[in-house]
Amino acid sequence: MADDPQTESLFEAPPLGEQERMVEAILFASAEPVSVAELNARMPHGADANQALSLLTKRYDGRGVHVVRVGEGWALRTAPDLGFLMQKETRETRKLSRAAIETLAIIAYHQPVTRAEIEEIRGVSVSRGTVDQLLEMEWIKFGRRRMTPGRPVTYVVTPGFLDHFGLESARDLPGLKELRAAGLLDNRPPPGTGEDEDSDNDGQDDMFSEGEPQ
Amino acid sequence: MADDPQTESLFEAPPLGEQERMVEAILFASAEPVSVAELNARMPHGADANQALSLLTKRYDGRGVHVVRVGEGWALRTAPDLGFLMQKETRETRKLSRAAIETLAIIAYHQPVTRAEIEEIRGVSVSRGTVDQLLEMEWIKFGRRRMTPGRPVTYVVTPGFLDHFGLESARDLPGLKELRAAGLLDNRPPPGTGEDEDSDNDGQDDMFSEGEPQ
Amino acid sequence: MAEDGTRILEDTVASRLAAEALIVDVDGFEGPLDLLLTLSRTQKVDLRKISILQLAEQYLVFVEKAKELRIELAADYLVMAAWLAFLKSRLLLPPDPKDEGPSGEELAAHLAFQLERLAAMREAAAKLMARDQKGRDFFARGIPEDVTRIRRITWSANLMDLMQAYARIRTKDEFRPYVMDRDSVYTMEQALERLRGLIGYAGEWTSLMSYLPEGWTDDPVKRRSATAATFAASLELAKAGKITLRQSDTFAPIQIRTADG
Repeated sequence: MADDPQTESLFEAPPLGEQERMVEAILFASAEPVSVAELNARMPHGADANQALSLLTKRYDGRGVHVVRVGEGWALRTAPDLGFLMQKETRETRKLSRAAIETLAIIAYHQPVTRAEIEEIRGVSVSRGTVDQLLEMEWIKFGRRRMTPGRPVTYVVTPGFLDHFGLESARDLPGLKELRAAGLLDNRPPPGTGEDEDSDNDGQDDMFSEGEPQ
Repeated sequence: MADDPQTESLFEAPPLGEQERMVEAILFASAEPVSVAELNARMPHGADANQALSLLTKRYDGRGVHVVRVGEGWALRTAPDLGFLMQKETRETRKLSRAAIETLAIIAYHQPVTRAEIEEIRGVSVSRGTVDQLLEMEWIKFGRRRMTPGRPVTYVVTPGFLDHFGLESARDLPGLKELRAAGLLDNRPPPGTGEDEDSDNDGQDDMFSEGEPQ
Repeated sequence: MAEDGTRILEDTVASRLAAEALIVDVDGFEGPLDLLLTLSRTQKVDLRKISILQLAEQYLVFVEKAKELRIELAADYLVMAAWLAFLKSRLLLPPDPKDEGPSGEELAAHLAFQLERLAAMREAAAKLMARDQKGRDFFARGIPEDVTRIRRITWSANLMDLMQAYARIRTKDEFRPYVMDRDSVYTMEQALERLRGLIGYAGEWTSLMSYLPEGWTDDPVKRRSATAATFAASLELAKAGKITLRQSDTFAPIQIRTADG
C-alpha cells in the first residue's frame, strides 16, 4: 500500500489536491519547519511543493491554524489570536508576607517615605524584593524625591491601594488611638510616651507624625 | 488580551465558526487527545466543543490530517494513507515479543482480566516482564480488583493503547463482535469444576481450571 | 494428513513423522496448549470439528518420540500428556456409571474450546498489530505547543492586616502577643522551690492552699496557675517521699505535712 503512490509517480505526479494533502500531513507531523526542497524530496516524483504550499496556505487562511514561514522552512502554527487558549490559568491567593505588609503599612501611614525611613521604623532593612513586589502590585509608587542630601526617592501608596483596602484616602487610616481602642494595640501605654502619642505632632519630624499622609 | 474573550463571553458565546477555529487550534497544539471537558474548560464560557468538533471533523474529512476520536478525547492525526511520506518521523517502536502481543490482545478483548485468566487462555504462565513491558508502554493499566478470593488485580487497556492503534474505543477492536457471538470471549469454566472449583486443587486439572471463580 | 478421523491407529506413522518435525521445534512452543494447537492444524479441519482423540494421540506420540530422543520436556508437557492419556481412556472406554465427574466428551469439548479460543486470540492479536499504528502509519503533531500553565498569584491583605502590622511596629518594644505573656504563670519549678523551703515547718496537716505565694491569691488567673503549680509540686514531693498528702473527701481541701512528721 505504502509504495503505490511512489510507483505511480514514476509515470505521473499526483493530482494537486493530493499534493496539498501531503504537504499538510508532512508539516503537521514534522518536529521542525520543513523546507520546500525537503518537501519535494519527500513527495512523489513530479510533485511541486511550492504550488501545494500556496494552496494549503490559502486553505488555512483565517482558520485556527496558519501555514507560516520559519526561516527557510514552513510550519503549521496556531493562529496568534488564539494564543489565550494555550494557557491554563490557575489562580492562587497568597497572604502577603509580614515584611511586605509592614512595609506597606509604614508607607501608607508615613507617606511620602524614603527607604531609609522605612528601615528606621521597622528596625530592620527592607529588601529590594519586598519593595519591588509592592510596586509590581501597584499598591505603592514612587513619590517626589526628598530635598535632602542624596535626594532619596520616596514611596507613596496608589489609588489601587486605596481601592483594595476600601479607603477614600490614606487619611482614613485609623490612628494609633483607634487601633488601641480596637484592641490592636497593647492597652498599657508604652513607657515614656504617655497618652499624648496620637496628638504628638510637634517635636518629631514628619516621619513619626501619626497617620497623616499628605 | 488574554482576558478579553473570557470577559466578553460572560455575555455571549463566540460564534460557532470561531469556536471551530478554537477547537482546531487546541487540537493542533496538542500531541495527546484532548477531552471534550478540557476543550470546554479552555474555550470561552458558553462555547460548545461538541458542536464545534463535529463541524471540524467534517472540514478535515479527506484532508491530509484527520480529526479522530480516542476514548474520551479527540485528536488530529495524519491520514494513514500518507504514512509513506513520514519515514523521517517514524519511530522504531520496541519490538514486542509474541507473548507480549498475545497478552496485549487478550487483555484488550477480555478486559478486565486477571493474570490467571490470561495464563488460562494462553496455556502458559505469563512472565512478569511481559506485563511490566506493557504497563511501561502505558498500553495497559491496573483495573479494579476482582471480588473473588485473593482479590486479584485485573488489567485493562489504556487510552494510549486506543490512540496507538487508532481505535475510538475498545468496542471497536477488530472482530470483537464475531468473537463474542462465537462465545470465544465467554468465561467458560472447565467441566467438573462448576460447584467446587475453588477446592479443586487436584494437580492435573489445575492447569486447565479457569483459575478464577465467576 | 488424516483423511479419516476414525482410523486413528493407522495414522500413527504420519503422526510420528509430524511429531519428529515438531520435536526439532520444541523450544519454539509456548507450552503444551500451543503445541496442541499446532498439531490440530495438521488435521486441517475446523477447530470445532477437531478430533480431540486424534489430537491426544498425536500429542502422546510427540512426547513418546521426545523421550526416545532423550529430549528434556518441561514438566507441563508431561502433565498434559498424562491428562491426555486419561482423556483418551475416557473417550475410548464405555462410561462407568459409578464414576462421578465430567464425561470424556465434556472434557474433550472444553479442550476444543480452549484451542479455538487461543487460535481466535492469536488471530485477533495479528489483526490488532496489522492496524495502522501511531508513529508508523499515522502521526501526531510534530510540534506540539505546550499549554502554558499560568499561575496568577493574587496577594491578599486586608485592612486589619495592615493596621495590625502597623500597630506591631509602633509598639514593637512593648507589644507582646498574649500567648507569649507569662506574667500570670507560676511555674512548677517556682512552686517546688517555695514548697521545699516551707515544708520543714509543716509538722501538722496544713491546707495546700496556704502555700500559695503572696500576690497570687486574688487574681483568679494567677490563683489558678499558682494552685496548679503548687499541687503539681506537692505530688512531686510526695513521690520523693518528702511529704504526705491527704484529702478527706472529693473536692475537699488537700492537706500536706512532712513525711516523717
